[in-house]
Amino acid sequence: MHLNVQIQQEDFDVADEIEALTTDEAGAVATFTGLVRGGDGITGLVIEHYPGMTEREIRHIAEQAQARWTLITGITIIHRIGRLSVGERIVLVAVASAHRQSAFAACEFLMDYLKTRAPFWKQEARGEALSWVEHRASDDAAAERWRKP
Amino acid sequence: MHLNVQIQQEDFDVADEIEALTTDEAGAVATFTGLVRGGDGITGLVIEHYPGMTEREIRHIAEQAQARWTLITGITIIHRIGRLSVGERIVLVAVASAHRQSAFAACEFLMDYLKTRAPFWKQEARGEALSWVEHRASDDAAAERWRKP
Amino acid sequence: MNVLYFAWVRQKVGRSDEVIEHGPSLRTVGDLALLLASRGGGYAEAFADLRRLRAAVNQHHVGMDAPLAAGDEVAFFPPVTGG
Amino acid sequence: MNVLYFAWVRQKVGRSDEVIEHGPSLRTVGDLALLLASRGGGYAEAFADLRRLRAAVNQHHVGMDAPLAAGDEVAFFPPVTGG
Repeated sequence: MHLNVQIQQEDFDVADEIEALTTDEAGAVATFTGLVRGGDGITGLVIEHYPGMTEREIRHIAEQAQARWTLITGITIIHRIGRLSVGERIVLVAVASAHRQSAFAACEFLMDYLKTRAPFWKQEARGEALSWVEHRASDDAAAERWRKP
Repeated sequence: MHLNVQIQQEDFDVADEIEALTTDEAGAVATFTGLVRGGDGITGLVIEHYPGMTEREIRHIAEQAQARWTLITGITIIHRIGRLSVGERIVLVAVASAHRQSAFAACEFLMDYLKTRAPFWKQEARGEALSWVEHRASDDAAAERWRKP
Repeated sequence: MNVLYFAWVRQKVGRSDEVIEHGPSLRTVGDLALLLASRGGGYAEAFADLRRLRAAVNQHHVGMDAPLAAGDEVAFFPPVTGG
Repeated sequence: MNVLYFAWVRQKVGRSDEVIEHGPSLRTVGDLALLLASRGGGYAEAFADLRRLRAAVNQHHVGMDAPLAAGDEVAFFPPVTGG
């Protein structure tokens, strides 16, 4: 299986990533793009991570997805770090599969686990003021439902 | 809400479509891209549709999604028609929303309904030979689960 | 009424559309399907098993028991296979 | 052991990493956290409530009861907020 994990400051192009991911066996590609959302005075985000552990955790999560949905032919996960403005892309999860159900399910699974396992931390910027984003219990609940048989 | 429905022969660019769809209120974009899958001697597809009814049905499906997931800020649905080769894009469903759960759910809902309600018909091409694709009962079952309360 | 055919229904009847006059014997979509089947040839083949067919009236999915009126646009086609 | 701090833990302790010698009193991650809390100042603040903290040993998520050994890479951080 094609697996591409990248932690980077640079932006990415979703179309290019889908292109790189797909083969003739892929009938379906599901993607998720996370964006810096405005509102509440927010002007941007600052994201830090734990180099080394981040890549390791994400690869581990991707291997779990592959074991669970064997029709998957490729996974790309890109997470940006550093300072991002409102409207900028933060994260991309793209899953190619033979059929759509597994592409959707794995994409959602990967996002839920990324939110609860991958060592990233966000600060919200309101002009010069920075404040740490609190972990959301709803994200734990979202990840937890994949444990059910 | 931004709603863009297109039936066309021409290809599309997923990154451009996501760009056009997103606003500062969107924190999440889920997309589904359907591709012509190879294997079993297949060299391509020929897709026909019912002009007028197709657009009407797709708009109706999109309105249902919007009523169901009120956090949705935009929906783009593009379906290609005519002759397509293995590896080419067939369909794009893109949903922008404030949060990821509604983006994922609506994207999957739209694909399930597109498969069972939108008047498109596919022929598989194996070189010069064409054969009609049979409707799959599993697609009906996938659409049916959204009726549950 | 304007009657449209799609996919293999179109191929079997050998045309994509035709005009059929509405009359008292054509109360429902099913009545029209039976009339078309009675023409024999490709029509009989296309309309042999109505469970394999789907219909729309004025671009809305309907069952075979849906009523017909003069001026309706009626379409017959196989179950859809898009997406 | 190499000890790493991230996010507000790093800010409160005022550094991103330091070397702490492993010894018999540091049986678990929780023992190390208590040692750090006992330093007072920003350390005491960061390690005041261990339920707010998460830890990793050698880049794997662990609980506070995870054992420590010489040469381990130990990290303390808040619950993650990526994605």
